[in-house]
Amino acid sequence: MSQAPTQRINGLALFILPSVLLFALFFFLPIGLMAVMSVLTGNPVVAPRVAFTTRHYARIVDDPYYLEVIWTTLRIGLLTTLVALAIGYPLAHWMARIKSRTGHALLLMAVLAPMLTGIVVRTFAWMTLLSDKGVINQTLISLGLISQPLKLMYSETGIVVGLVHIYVPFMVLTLTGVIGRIDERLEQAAENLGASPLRAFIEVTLPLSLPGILAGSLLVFALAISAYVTPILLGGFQIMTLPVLIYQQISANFNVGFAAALGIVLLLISLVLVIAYNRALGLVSGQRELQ
Amino acid sequence: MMGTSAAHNPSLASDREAASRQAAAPAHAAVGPRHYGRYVYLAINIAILIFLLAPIAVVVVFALNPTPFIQFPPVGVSLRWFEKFFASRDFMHALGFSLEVALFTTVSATILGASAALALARGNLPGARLIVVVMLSPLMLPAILTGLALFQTYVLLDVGRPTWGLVAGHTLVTLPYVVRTTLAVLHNFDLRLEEAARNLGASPARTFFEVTLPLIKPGVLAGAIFAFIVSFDQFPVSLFLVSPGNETLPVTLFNYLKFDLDGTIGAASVVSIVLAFLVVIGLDRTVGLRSYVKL
Amino acid sequence: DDPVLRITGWGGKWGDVMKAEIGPAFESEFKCKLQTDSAFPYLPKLQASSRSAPIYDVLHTNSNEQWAAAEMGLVEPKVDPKLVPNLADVYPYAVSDKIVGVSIFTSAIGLGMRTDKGYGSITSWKELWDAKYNGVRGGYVIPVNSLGQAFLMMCGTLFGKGQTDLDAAYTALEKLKPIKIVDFTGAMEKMLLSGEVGLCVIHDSGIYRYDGQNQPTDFIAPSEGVLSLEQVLTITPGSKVKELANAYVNYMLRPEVQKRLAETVWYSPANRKVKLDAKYDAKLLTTPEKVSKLIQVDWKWYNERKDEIDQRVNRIFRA
Amino acid sequence: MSASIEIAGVSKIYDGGVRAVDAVAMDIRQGEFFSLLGPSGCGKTTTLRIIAGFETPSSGAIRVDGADITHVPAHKRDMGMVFQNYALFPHRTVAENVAFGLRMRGHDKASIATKVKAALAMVELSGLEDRRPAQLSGGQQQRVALARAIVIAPRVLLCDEPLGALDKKLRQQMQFELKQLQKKLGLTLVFVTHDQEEALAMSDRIAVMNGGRVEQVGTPAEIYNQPTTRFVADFIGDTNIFRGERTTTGAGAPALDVGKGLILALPPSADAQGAGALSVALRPEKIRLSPRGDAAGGAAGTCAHGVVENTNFLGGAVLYRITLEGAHRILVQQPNAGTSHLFIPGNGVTLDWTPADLVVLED
Amino acid sequence: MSASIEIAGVSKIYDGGVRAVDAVAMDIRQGEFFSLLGPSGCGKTTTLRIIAGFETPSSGAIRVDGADITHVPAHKRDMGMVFQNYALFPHRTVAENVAFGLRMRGHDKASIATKVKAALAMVELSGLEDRRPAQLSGGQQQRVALARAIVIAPRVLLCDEPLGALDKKLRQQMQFELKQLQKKLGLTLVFVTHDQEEALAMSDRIAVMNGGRVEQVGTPAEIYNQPTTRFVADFIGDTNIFRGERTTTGAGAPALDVGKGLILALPPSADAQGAGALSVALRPEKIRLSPRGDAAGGAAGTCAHGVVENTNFLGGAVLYRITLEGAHRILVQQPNAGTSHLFIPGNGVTLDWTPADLVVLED
Ligand SMILES: Nc1ncnc2c1ncn2[C@@H]1O[C@H](COP(=O)(O)OP(=O)(O)OP(=O)(O)O)[C@@H](O)[C@H]1O
Ligand SMILES: Nc1ncnc2c1ncn2[C@@H]1O[C@H](COP(=O)(O)OP(=O)(O)OP(=O)(O)O)[C@@H](O)[C@H]1O
Ligand SMILES: [Mg+2]
Ligand SMILES: [Mg+2]
Repeated sequence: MSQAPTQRINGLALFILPSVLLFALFFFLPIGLMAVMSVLTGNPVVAPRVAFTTRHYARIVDDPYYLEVIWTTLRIGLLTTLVALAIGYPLAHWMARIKSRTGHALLLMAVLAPMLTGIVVRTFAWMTLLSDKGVINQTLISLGLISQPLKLMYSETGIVVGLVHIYVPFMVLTLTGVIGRIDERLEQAAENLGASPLRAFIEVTLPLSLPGILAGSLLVFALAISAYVTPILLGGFQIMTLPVLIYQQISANFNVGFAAALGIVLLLISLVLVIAYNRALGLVSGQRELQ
Repeated sequence: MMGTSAAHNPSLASDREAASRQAAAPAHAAVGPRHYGRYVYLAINIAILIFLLAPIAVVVVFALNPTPFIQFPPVGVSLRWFEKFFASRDFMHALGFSLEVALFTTVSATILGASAALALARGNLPGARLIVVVMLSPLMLPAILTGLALFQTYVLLDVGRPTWGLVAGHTLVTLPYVVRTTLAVLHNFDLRLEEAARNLGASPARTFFEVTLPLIKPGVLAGAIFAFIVSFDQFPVSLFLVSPGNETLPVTLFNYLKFDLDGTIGAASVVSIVLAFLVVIGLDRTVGLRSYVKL
Repeated sequence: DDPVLRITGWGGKWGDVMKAEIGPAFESEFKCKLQTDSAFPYLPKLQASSRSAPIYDVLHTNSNEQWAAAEMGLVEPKVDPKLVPNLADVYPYAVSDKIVGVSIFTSAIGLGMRTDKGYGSITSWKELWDAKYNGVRGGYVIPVNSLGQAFLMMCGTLFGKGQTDLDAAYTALEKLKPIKIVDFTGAMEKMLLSGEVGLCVIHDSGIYRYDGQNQPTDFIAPSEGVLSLEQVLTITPGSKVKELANAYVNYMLRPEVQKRLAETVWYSPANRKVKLDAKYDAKLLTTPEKVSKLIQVDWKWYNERKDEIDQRVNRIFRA
Repeated sequence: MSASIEIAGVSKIYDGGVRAVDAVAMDIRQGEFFSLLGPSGCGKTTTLRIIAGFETPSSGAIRVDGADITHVPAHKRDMGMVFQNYALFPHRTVAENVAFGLRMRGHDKASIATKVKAALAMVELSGLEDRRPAQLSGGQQQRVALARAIVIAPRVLLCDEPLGALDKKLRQQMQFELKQLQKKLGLTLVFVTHDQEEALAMSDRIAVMNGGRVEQVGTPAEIYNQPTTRFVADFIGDTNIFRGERTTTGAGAPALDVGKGLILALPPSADAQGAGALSVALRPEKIRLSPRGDAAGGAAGTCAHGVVENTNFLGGAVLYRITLEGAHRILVQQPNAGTSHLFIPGNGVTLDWTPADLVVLED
Repeated sequence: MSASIEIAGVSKIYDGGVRAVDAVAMDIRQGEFFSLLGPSGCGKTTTLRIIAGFETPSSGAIRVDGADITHVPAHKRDMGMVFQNYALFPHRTVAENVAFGLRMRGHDKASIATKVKAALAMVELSGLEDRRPAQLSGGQQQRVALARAIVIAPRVLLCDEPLGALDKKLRQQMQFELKQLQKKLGLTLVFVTHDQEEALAMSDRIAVMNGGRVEQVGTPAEIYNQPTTRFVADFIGDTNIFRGERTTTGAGAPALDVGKGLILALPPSADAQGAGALSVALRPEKIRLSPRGDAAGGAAGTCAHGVVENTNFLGGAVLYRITLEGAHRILVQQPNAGTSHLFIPGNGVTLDWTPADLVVLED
């Protein structure tokens, strides 16, 4: 275990500078620009006559529709994260503990394959599987298990399935590294003290892999709430999320100010959530130093 | 003969060890002590693998199926979409360009991200936890907005749409992966190993490369793999930042698919997968992906 | 150095032909370089760039976006016939008051159907509301797709007092559920081909391009008329190569260019003088009579209400 | 309550082909304090891990009270274990670590608290309940590991060098507590140690291992006084081992000619018959040392003269390395009976011993 | 080559407020074998880590050859260290672990290979070069850690219980090698051990620590024979400590009345003056034991009678717990001079000792 380091800033802190520079130039500056545009009537870069306005934010706050959309977005994000964690963990565990090197490489490929298919193509593949005439429904119908196709697509379920599929590799790979480094003797000690393998897992492996869970779920959550291709294709615009709205605003309504306002709201809410999650996990696990 | 209290004969010990090393291949008992749980465990994992791979199978079928749309059951096998993909100069150019961008992105994101993680985990920076969260922001903002914002900035700075601008944009959206995955393995790192290295005369830099890096490699590597794939697959940011004639593969594919939704994009996916598999195998042979060492 | 003309353009077959033949021919004739941005969406990028130094000289998009662009002063509302002589040969709709710039091609938005499901003969848009298509009905996303927006206006005509009768349109849309909604224009033809939908809103090009492949699909031009989906060119006011830009617009209206592209992607040419091969001529809108069935949407009116409409339909189609 | 353990021809070959345990067969009786003793790397930990169920033997079986448990999962064996590297849960406090096994057994909170408190008091760690393992010294960690294993009062307790990181005082105290506990609960205790004194002092029986094999199993006195193999004699305590040809003393008694002029009278127990080479062991403390020229002298084959070469102060005793006249080197241990009785290097000395203290070894 | 180390009033308070090292001041001389001895948790490891530069002292300074190095980074101190938990690099083979320090010093490949080979041979690990630490037994790991530290021939070698996981035989051999190496290179060696015998046998000087403080610094003989405090007397080896009031024997010699009828003649060195309470120590092996009724008897204050209560077989010696007639309990150690000379519980015995062997303690 790492010991609590002495509390002075040390030279290593300097290593953050390149990233800070990158963020300053390529994130804070651009997003700052967007934030400015979200409180202006037009684009100050191209149109000189713009005025301050709060109408974009007012629009979000005044119309419950947008709050509903925000909630849908977060709900999909949370659900995706939970499911990705639930199915990513066993796989990550297997990968971390598999003995054979070839087996490990094969698993790695299997996990990487979905990431490499390309987001659009992958989603189309899901459409093929989930649609009414898709593989799953047709198989079930031909087996006589159902008579009407299940509504797998154009629903939150469909979106979550699609998102989980895309993002579960992030969960798996993040977790694998962490689980792989947990001393197996700790699990053995737990079993020796009478914990079933499952219990030993819950009592020892799980808490010790919290940093991985944290990292993985934050990645997946962040990705899921900002995804728009999958919700568009699998939700068929029947499920509206903030990114989809933003996409609409940018590409079809050309209302950058409003898109920016939506983006900033999404960002702020997510930041708050993430910080809260961090805290909660830290508290639950008693590992305050968790990052 | 005589002998006083020597320790046990060393040559004897090593002979025995040598002999045992040559001993027959380990006759492994197939069944571990926990077989029931084992089956459940395997079953769950295999189900998950099926979930992960089913859509890939569809894509492969799509790529091999001669009809220009996804059809089940497939009507035949043809390589026409592959031919089309490889024959297209646009696709080939885009593929090359994407690889190039992804490569640069991976390198920059990995270096920047891993050092940032190190600084955050070890630098005793005030507010490190907040910084860590903020560094996740580029992922939480819909990338289309990030892309537009970057585009707007480049216009403002009058730099046009240079390749480095694209790489910078990609680095921005891939950096969080590297930071997170690296942080995750830096947690629980046994600092005494670094102390041992320092004690043996390794400078802090040397210690980092000789001990810290190899041990956090799984995290950094996972981050690098993410960076590469995310950059290679990056679409919304690229959309705004690619310049005419220098389009990345996803942009080209997307534009293609808006008009011709045929097996070519399936073929492109299959090619990407195979390509990445080669990279994975290569990495496994050289760096060894299974690098987390039992402590 | 040769001057550079920065345009936007589609991908797919269109892009192939542009890149392989039509573009290079233009470049050599006018001693310039064509720089085609094919990374959609174009308008936000144009919007972000300065008016005096726009990133495009010629903007090619669908009509509704051109209206938005013109509203924002990003493009010139009209093309000067003096600088574009071929304008004299286009059908009136291509330069009508419903059009900004000039439409160089049009496809007809009507209904697409599976011919193997025994749906019988369909003649009216209203057929789409028949309950027997529940589960196999297809339409476009209204907020982001021109076809969807045009269809919404059609609903007003079909069930209300006219295009602008939004309330009637909303009611009609409400009754259209369940419906499968797609985003890309090209996605619907795949849904139809794979049988995922049986009857859907679609443009003729999306059906005709499978001509000769024995697909069980057909395009229906409903009796109430077809909606027009225009490919519009405009010139940006800040362009530094206006002359070349006009020359390009003029070039795209040339009969031989029109014929080549029309036969590639099954778009109806805007130039009256184009003579297509028989198989294309038979299906595309190549005569004044056929053209007269085209219904043009008042995009200016629509765009003014776009936010309101979007909110409404987003709610209607929420699952 | 406790159980007997039968290790039936168990071998373990690790992945790399290392044969860590080689056809080990031994019976550990119910309620017995059984020690595994042997040099580093001889397979003690591996044997213990096989008993605990963390390694599957490559061949052979483990039986507890006659029932084959070779494939019974670890958590169903009810065997406590103190790991050589402690394996403390880093994310839990000292108290939580100790409470773990009780929680797994579903004890109620109050009884857990009481037992944890008692166990920590026993290992002298009261007051450190809320520390994390990383905040403890090495010896403190080891005691937490010990407390964690004993608090559950398992029917079998496996200890892998459980006291190795403790100072002598504390170790003696823990030995005492462990022994008390074992008696009280009738525990079967399998104890791995590298400390021969500890094994000798505490065990009912000891198995001496070497290179994965068991060399000898016996009571401490048997192991110490009647080692059967050269390895055991050499390994347990300091010893002088001589190898030579059978002969007879001037008096006609059987003796061993170990060369360089040294003849050793064989013990009466030794097989008088038989010829050829033989090894014998003589413990350093069984030899008496007196200043050269002092009385003694002794019978042929029971004494020798030499010069002190080296003195090693061991606290309670002094170990002398003596070169005999014939150039044999021999260890002699004498109690530290005060500075006045010390020999220093260079002193001439006379050694004498009783033939009965010579032990004949199998080779 | 080697260096002297001055530890000047060093304290270390850990984050939780634990005062692990408390105003420790001592000078370690150049080329000296210096041991830190003390109970578990007394601050030995912390002291070593401060010397090595892994902990910044909360106060005080460390000087090497007179130069203040308190804030010199660890890698510039040229001090080898054997960590208590080994801290082997898990991702490197045994050979690579050992080669590490040499590589850092820019040695060429051939010389690294030679040195690594020699170091591994010294710790008896030849043949295991290509294993990973996880594939080694505990003792093997410890030896790799030792080899890794000594192969670089640092000017100062810090060893934190470097032989704790080794069996006695191997430990003695390693002790010998270490001592040889230290002499050859003139190393300054700071050695943490919990094994008093080891400290006594190997050290030039020993510092006995307790609760973060240094109790006594001295040569092994001083520490053993003239402990200055009760803690040291009690901690080093077994001992009998008596506390009583000054008095005189019948013969008029100064003596101590420890109650229950037992009077101890004080050693001539003891301050005859002064009254009041006093503590004295008497080592078990300084007491002679004879069957009750045998000759002896001895002068007043130098003998007592009792009954054997408990016998502890230690291999080379036997430890008796004896209850004196006055109900004092006392430890006596006798050499294991063969079964015939053993006393068993219940035997009546007579004890006698020399007053000079009594040590007067500071409290
Ligand atoms: N990181 C820490 N935080 C708080 N207390 C600590 C920490 N590390 C050690 N301690 C405490 O400091 C004291 C001294 O510890 P140290 O490791 O120096 O002991 P030691 O003499 O080496 O003991 P041992 O022989 O058991 O290894 C102990 O009481 C220990 O509990
Ligand atoms: N995972 C492993 N892979 C290969 N060899 C191993 C492994 N673990 C242990 N060994 C080898 O098996 C042999 C027995 O190891 P074991 O740990 O049982 O020894 P031990 O008797 O406990 O030694 P020590 O007293 O040093 O702890 C050793 O030679 C060791 O190197
Ligand atoms: Mg071991
Ligand atoms: Mg310590």
